[in-house]
Amino acid sequence: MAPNQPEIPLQHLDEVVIRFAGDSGDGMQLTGNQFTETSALFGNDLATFPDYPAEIRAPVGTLFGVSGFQVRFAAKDIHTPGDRPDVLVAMNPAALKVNLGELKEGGLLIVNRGNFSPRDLAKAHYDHNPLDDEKLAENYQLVAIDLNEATLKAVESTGLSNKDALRCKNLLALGMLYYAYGRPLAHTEDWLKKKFASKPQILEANLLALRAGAAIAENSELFKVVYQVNPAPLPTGTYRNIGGNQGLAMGLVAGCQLAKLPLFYGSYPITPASDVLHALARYKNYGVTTFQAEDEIAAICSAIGASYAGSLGMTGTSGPGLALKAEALGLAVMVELPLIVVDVQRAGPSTGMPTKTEQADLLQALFGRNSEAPLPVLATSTPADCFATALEAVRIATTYMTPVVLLSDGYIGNGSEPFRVPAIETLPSFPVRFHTEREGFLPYQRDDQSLARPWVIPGTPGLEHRIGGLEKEDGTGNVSYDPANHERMVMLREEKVARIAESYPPLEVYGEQQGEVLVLGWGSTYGAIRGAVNRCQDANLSVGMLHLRHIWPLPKDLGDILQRFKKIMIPELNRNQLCRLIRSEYLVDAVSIPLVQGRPFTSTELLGHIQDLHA
Amino acid sequence: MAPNQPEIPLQHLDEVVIRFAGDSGDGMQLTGNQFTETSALFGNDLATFPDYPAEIRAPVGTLFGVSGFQVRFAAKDIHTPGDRPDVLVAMNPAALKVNLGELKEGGLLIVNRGNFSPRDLAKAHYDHNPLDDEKLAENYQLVAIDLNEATLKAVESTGLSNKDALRCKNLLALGMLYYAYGRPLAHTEDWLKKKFASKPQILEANLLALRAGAAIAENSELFKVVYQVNPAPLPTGTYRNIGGNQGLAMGLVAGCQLAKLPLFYGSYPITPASDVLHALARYKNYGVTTFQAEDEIAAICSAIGASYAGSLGMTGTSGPGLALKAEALGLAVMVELPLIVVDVQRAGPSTGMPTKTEQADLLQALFGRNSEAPLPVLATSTPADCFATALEAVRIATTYMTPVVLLSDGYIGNGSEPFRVPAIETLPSFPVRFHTEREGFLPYQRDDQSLARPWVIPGTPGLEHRIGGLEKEDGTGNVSYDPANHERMVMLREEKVARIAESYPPLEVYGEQQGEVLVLGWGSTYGAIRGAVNRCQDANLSVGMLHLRHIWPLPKDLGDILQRFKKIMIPELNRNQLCRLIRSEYLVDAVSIPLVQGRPFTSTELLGHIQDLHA
Amino acid sequence: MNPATSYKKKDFVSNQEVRWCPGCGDYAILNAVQQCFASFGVPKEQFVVISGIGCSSRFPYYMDTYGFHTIHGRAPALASGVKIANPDLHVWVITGDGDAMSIGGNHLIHAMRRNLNIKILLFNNRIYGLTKGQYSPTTVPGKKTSSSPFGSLDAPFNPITVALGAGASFVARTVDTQIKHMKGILQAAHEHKGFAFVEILQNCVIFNDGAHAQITDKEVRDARQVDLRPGQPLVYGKELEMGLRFDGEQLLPCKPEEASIWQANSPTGARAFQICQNTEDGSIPVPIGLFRQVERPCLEDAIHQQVKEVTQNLGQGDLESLLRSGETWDVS
Amino acid sequence: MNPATSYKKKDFVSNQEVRWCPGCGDYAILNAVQQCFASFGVPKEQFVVISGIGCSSRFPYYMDTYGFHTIHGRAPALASGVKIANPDLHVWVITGDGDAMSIGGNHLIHAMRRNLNIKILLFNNRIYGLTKGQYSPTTVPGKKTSSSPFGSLDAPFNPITVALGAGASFVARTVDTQIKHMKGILQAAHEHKGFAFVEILQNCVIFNDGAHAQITDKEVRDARQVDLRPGQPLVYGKELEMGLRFDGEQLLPCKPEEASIWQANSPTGARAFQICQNTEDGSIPVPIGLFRQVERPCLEDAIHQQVKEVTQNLGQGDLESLLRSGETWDVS
Ligand SMILES: Cc1ncc(C[n+]2csc(CCOP(=O)(O)OP(=O)(O)O)c2C)c(N)n1
Ligand SMILES: Cc1ncc(C[n+]2csc(CCOP(=O)(O)OP(=O)(O)O)c2C)c(N)n1
Ligand code: SF4
Ligand code: SF4
Ligand SMILES: [Mg+2]
Ligand SMILES: [Mg+2]
Repeated sequence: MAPNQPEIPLQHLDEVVIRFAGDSGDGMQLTGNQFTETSALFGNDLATFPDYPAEIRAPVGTLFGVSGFQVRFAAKDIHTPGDRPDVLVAMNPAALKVNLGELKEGGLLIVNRGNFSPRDLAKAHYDHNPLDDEKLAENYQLVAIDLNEATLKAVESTGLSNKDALRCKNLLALGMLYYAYGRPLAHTEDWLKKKFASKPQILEANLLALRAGAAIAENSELFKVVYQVNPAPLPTGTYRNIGGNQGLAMGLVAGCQLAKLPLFYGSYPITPASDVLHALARYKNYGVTTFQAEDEIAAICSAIGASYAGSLGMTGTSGPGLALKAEALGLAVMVELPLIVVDVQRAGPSTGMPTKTEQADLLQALFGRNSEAPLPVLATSTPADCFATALEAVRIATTYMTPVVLLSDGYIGNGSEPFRVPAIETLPSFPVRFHTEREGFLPYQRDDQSLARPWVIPGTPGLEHRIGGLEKEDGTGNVSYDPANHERMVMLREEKVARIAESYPPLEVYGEQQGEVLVLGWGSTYGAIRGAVNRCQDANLSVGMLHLRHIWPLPKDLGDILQRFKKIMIPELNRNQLCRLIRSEYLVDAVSIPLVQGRPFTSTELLGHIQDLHA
Repeated sequence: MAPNQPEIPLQHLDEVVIRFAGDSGDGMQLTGNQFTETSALFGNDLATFPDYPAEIRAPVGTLFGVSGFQVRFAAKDIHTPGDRPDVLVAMNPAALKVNLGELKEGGLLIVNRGNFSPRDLAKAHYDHNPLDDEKLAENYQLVAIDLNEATLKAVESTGLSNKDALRCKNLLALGMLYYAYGRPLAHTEDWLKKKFASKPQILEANLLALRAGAAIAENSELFKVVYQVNPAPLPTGTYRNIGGNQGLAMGLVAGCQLAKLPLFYGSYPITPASDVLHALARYKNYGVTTFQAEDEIAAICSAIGASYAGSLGMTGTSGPGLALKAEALGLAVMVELPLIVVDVQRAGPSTGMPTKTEQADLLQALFGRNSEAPLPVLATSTPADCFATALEAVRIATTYMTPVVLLSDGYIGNGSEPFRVPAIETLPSFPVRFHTEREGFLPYQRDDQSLARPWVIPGTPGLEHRIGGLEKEDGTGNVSYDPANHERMVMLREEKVARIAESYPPLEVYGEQQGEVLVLGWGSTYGAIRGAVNRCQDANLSVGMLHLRHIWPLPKDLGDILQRFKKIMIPELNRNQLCRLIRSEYLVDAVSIPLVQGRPFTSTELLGHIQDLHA
Repeated sequence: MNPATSYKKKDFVSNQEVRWCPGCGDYAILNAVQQCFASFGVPKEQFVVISGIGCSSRFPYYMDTYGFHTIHGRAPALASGVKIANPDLHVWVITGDGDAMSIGGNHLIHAMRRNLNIKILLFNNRIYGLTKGQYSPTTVPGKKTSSSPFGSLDAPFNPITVALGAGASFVARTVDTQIKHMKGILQAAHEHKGFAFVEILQNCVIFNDGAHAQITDKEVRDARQVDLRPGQPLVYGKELEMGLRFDGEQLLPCKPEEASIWQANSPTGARAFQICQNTEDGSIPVPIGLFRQVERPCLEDAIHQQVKEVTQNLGQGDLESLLRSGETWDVS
Repeated sequence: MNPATSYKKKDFVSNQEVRWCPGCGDYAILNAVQQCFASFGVPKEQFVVISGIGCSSRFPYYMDTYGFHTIHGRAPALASGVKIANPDLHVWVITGDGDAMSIGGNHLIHAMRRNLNIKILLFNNRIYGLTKGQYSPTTVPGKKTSSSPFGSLDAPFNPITVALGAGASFVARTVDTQIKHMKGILQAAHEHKGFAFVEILQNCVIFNDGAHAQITDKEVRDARQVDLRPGQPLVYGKELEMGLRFDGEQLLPCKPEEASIWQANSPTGARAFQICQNTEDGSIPVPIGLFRQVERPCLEDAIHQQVKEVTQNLGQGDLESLLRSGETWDVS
């Protein structure tokens, strides 16, 4: 950028993984997001993974107070935020200690030397200063500078207090990285201007720090090389960066627009699902009503009530909340009203590790209700996929008059990636028509095709009728204890759900279409599996990949595909839940690859498992 | 009994099934119970099945107000209350209409002609008097008498009002049946004397009616034959008749006596589980505390609290209530405290048919919690088996420091059969010792064998510590978000539950030990399967029967046994729940025989299915 | 709203056989509600009757309106969703002392504080009827029931103080057998704009017969009940020959002409809180009637108002604007 | 009970690092509770601290006593089981406004009516702290939070009226920064035989900073708070130069010598109900201190008494008598 940088060599890279790590007060999420957005505008493919501490704001400098944000940006199509980072930015000793182990050998290590006082070191339980350790500079490209001092100097002119001035140090670090990767400052400058429009002094300081970072990096030749990661050859179209929970909210809103229904979201906050509520609460001008209920039970009940009254009722939660909704979900099955229940899964059991990810609510979603209460279960697999999966949930709920469980997880919900904004014409259309015809009306008369019952909303003259959780007589919906009727109704409810599979598009296997190993996945393992399978292809291993959006009912063509491979491998962030289902449905000896560490698989791990299966 | 009955022939029978049916105010449950007890004292083997209406007391004479009680008594070992009755006592037109279809051809039909006025007929939706239909007397041994008139006459001397006098008509009917089956009146007379000790007039009337029934039957030669059903060759011992819910309560109390622990039962009433609460509430002098909580969640939480404080905490419910307990059950898994959760299942989904039976909560019990929260699941199979299964639940909960789900159902809970009272010496012993040793104490240090953690109760000096639902560090139990620790803990919890299987006695296959068909069952299908298998043996069909008490973890010898048979058949009162588990665990092509009609299988139905599999 | 037809009671009678025990107090309440609904001048398709589980909760089946028999304790939560989604509907919740005050207590108090325009009729028979007679949170201590064979030990709730404590804007009590009084209260509840809580003393002939007899029996009724009528003096007795007056924290018998004038809309409702507890020893009659009625904003109105304002400020959203929102870039 | 050792505060400090945000009001409460526990003269192994989920609910980890961090909203239910199973234990429940008044509202009010001898400290920061700042059932209307970006619309609960309505036998309020006052209230709660409900106004520096500042800030505190002390006049101000007196349903400013004498044990608690609502417009100070304290039987005592009586009447049961119960017959 600056003219006088002849001697710094420029290296082209395919992709880079940067992890920003610091105290939760250090603004690492913000820094990471800015880097992500700038790279997105630049045209890279991207994936991010924020890693918050469990505490809101832990005491400064402690190990449990470390907040991280990983971004992977690439000149190619990528699917995960990367396994181990190429670059680590560590704002204090605690951040260094927690993250150093994962930095690639020889990776770039930027450390804020200004925060390595004995007190800081003690808080991170270091008994010596790791920066004094020679091995650090041997093993990594160490850039240890005093960001505090640099920041104070840079913003001196604003007259801010030291405390406020130091708040800008993350922008200084960001500026350095922008320089290193040849990125313009403009996007972040614009963003700062908007954010601090009413606080000119703070704005000025932040701008100064950002620019100073770039300048320092350039002038002091901090980096031995600078890098270039070209734009990725993404399919043409308009893109935006999207977070999983945000994408889900947008998809739900879009779905209701397509169904021509008002959206009612009744929810009770819970990590990591709360952001769906927060996002929807901002969509009030899209016919969205949000209701923060007193608990999860009230949340789902209010949503059922809203669907009964003619909105599309939805509720969102995480695993413990889904458990609480079980009884009411059974009611929704019985009264056959549309309803969407979002579960952004987290690590359990019980309260578990709320800020960590897991995929272990699958069997709960399928079977966690009294008696036979079948319902469709969908799973989204990436932040960008949330939009389409949400649309599909709305389509199924309204077409089949059924509650739907939509599984996401913390990794998807908090992660982000570029999302190709669909053209409106390409979206499916499924407008809802309420039933108003008196002639021959029966509350439980079914559509021949879908077996859905009519959706009649209170206020419709002449169609007054009663529904409820007691077993109902086929057709009339009156209470019935007749044994044969009960069996008929149980089977009708089951059959209705089974028929949903008739509306799926054919499954698409990625990679080999038959052969040695099929990696069968669902949910957030998508990126890691895709990465591993790509690497297999490079290594000429025969591997196919199939990723399920529809977990229940299972796609009709799944059985055939399973037959085409010698071995089926199912990696899941649980102990074997999809695997259990597949084994019982198809009697294939699928191999479970479980991981329950509150973190996603790495592609490398999966590659190893695939190689083992080939051995 | 009376001397002058020479011309009535006496017929010996192996077994008889009688169904008493009348209005819910007609005292059919009482009549059935008295017949049962008298037969028990006589030495028959027995099984009963009461069938209440859903309403507390429906308007007199309506179809939905019919209350039934079926008793089967036999000179041989029996296991179900019988498929279709040999004898039907119908106290009014509604009772006739609801039950006639099931009476065996040529069966004895006793009808209270006195209740067949046009109004009575209309309430039962009869447009004619069925007693006028000649086919009735052709197809059945019809005994149609006016019990009302007979009763009024019999008790005239007591001066009771007509209304009160008519209340005795069930005893008159009972007296008739006692005569027909050569049973003494003494037991019922004694029982009446106790019950109406403070109401001499009512007592007198009841006694008169009872005796009049026997006398009328004898003198008017109502029956063309009288029958004798000899005592059954039961194993020697002391017996009592026991209802399932009562037996469960007794077993839980006995279990706590053996564990030397106070029993705390926190529960919220729900059909058909409430009787367990009622029974335990009477055991206050056995160290039993009952707590009627505000809901199911509070019930289980109070029980967890009680276990924490050193009682054995228990809670009982039915399916919808189990759904509500899911979240707290996960907490119990995490804090590894003993706890027993009884689920007396009923027909669902949702509110379903609360008074009807079903076995469809199996997968809910196994998987109805967020994340990986494994726990042992037991199932009781008959009223008498409840006692032993309850003991086993106490043993497992206290030995392994784990919540246990114990599945029963409405059919078992409300049914009754003779129970051989065990000798105290034959009962297992598993006294609990709380941990009090300070030296090296760690809250999550595990027993080498069972992997149980120590049970330390508050109040123990020097062992103060904290537990909770967040993931805990191995050993210390401190909160931990460490990935590797999480995985270790998930697997330790899983392994601890898996090890319970090492403490099971070997499985016993009934009938063929290998060959064509194995009927694999659990829970209340026991009697029907056993009956069907017995009939197969008579028919020389190769069939083995295996009935599981331990559903999770599955017994270690189960896999081998499954291999010994060509076909595995799994009859369940659900759509395929155990079958799903067996298929996924053992990859055997087990055939599901589902029934969801809110009623148990008949042996005849199962016989048909077994024959089909042989075909 | 359609021009309201003129209805008869029978227009609100459904075709389902009523299945309560003969003699149950629920019959009289059903009758009164059907009569009142016919008289409100509301098109019948606008009524939604929502219940939980219990004998009382079977109510919707017998009403020829829209009806929803939900799950135990959750009717107020479900009704909240209905009312928010469609504020035009007339939403009535039917519940029992177990359904509303035991398992459903939390939803009840939250609905009260939010002040949705919903009417709740709590049939208080002081027992669990449907599950065959266990004690409830309103059962008198000492009562022997199936779950308390040696006598119940729990202190009961006073449903009126609970409602007042939760901030209900309309709190009333009536009696199953006093149909005229009941209809007056139902009418007032209907007219109230906001959450209306009505406790109905109801007799369960099977499991708790006579639970309210000491105040509702014809013979004692006049002496043992005082009807709270806003703006009227606190007088009672066959000839209204007795009065009550507040004296600080005491409530004292007095001549009718000295009786305090009842106000249901004071700033704090402290006297309502007081009078419904002043009756324990039997010297003072038990209040029925209107404890409290104040106006405050209804949540569903505020919600829809906010939606309107936001829409005005930000413009009506559609698919186009949704998809174009946020920072985008093009790849070509 | 062992002879109580003499404890220091540090005896109640656990070895776990405290993980609240710097500046959080919870620190001061932790400090006060540790000091008080040390002073009660109760052997430390007899304390059980039970919480739900929330920032506040992390409390037990920091106390070197027996502790149980349960699930969201259920602490009172779990604590009830603990107390019934072992009445000797000193059971303290720590909860937040979300934990106690939102998801846990029902368990809270049932515990209050049952009057178990349990102490509940509700940290009211009028926000959901742990889940990052959504409005709670005590949030003031209009507040913009993550879940109410255009302003919250819900009417809040008044925790004091809820407690009074549910029949709590001890109801008090104190402030995180007023440690002396807090310790006095904690001491009174400890001494109370029965359920003690203590609302602690607590500041969440991150999501609702200054939520209570208009009454708790040093500068306004004297003028904006009145401390309810049983048997003492309702006076306030730096020099206690102002008073309050009840006049029917009104609460009026007056000279200190005319101030009403505060009673916390009146038959109905109507004045407590009144005074905690009389403050909306700011003309009257906000009450802290002891709203209510009355004696009534504790459920756990009644339960154990009944067990004793039944055992006396029926004899101590054992395996033998259990197995021999009912009508039996022999087959030989
Ligand atoms: C989740 C759940 N728990 C328990 C029950 C059982 N149950 C049904 S109604 C009821 C109580 C009924 O009492 P109340 O509300 O007073 O109604 P009433 O029958 O007296 O009119 C109970 C405990 C249930 N249906 N669902
Ligand atoms: C069943 C369940 N639902 C939701 C949550 C998420 N959650 C945890 S704490 C909390 C609210 C905390 O607010 P409060 O009780 O006021 O405590 P504070 O953090 O303010 O101290 C919520 C909604 C949860 N842990 N469990
Ligand atoms: S049990 Fe009681 S409340 Fe229920 S219908 Fe019968 S009389 Fe009415
Ligand atoms: S978020 Fe608020 S309540 Fe929670 S620890 Fe931080 S300051 Fe305290
Ligand atoms: Mg009731
Ligand atoms: Mg809070």
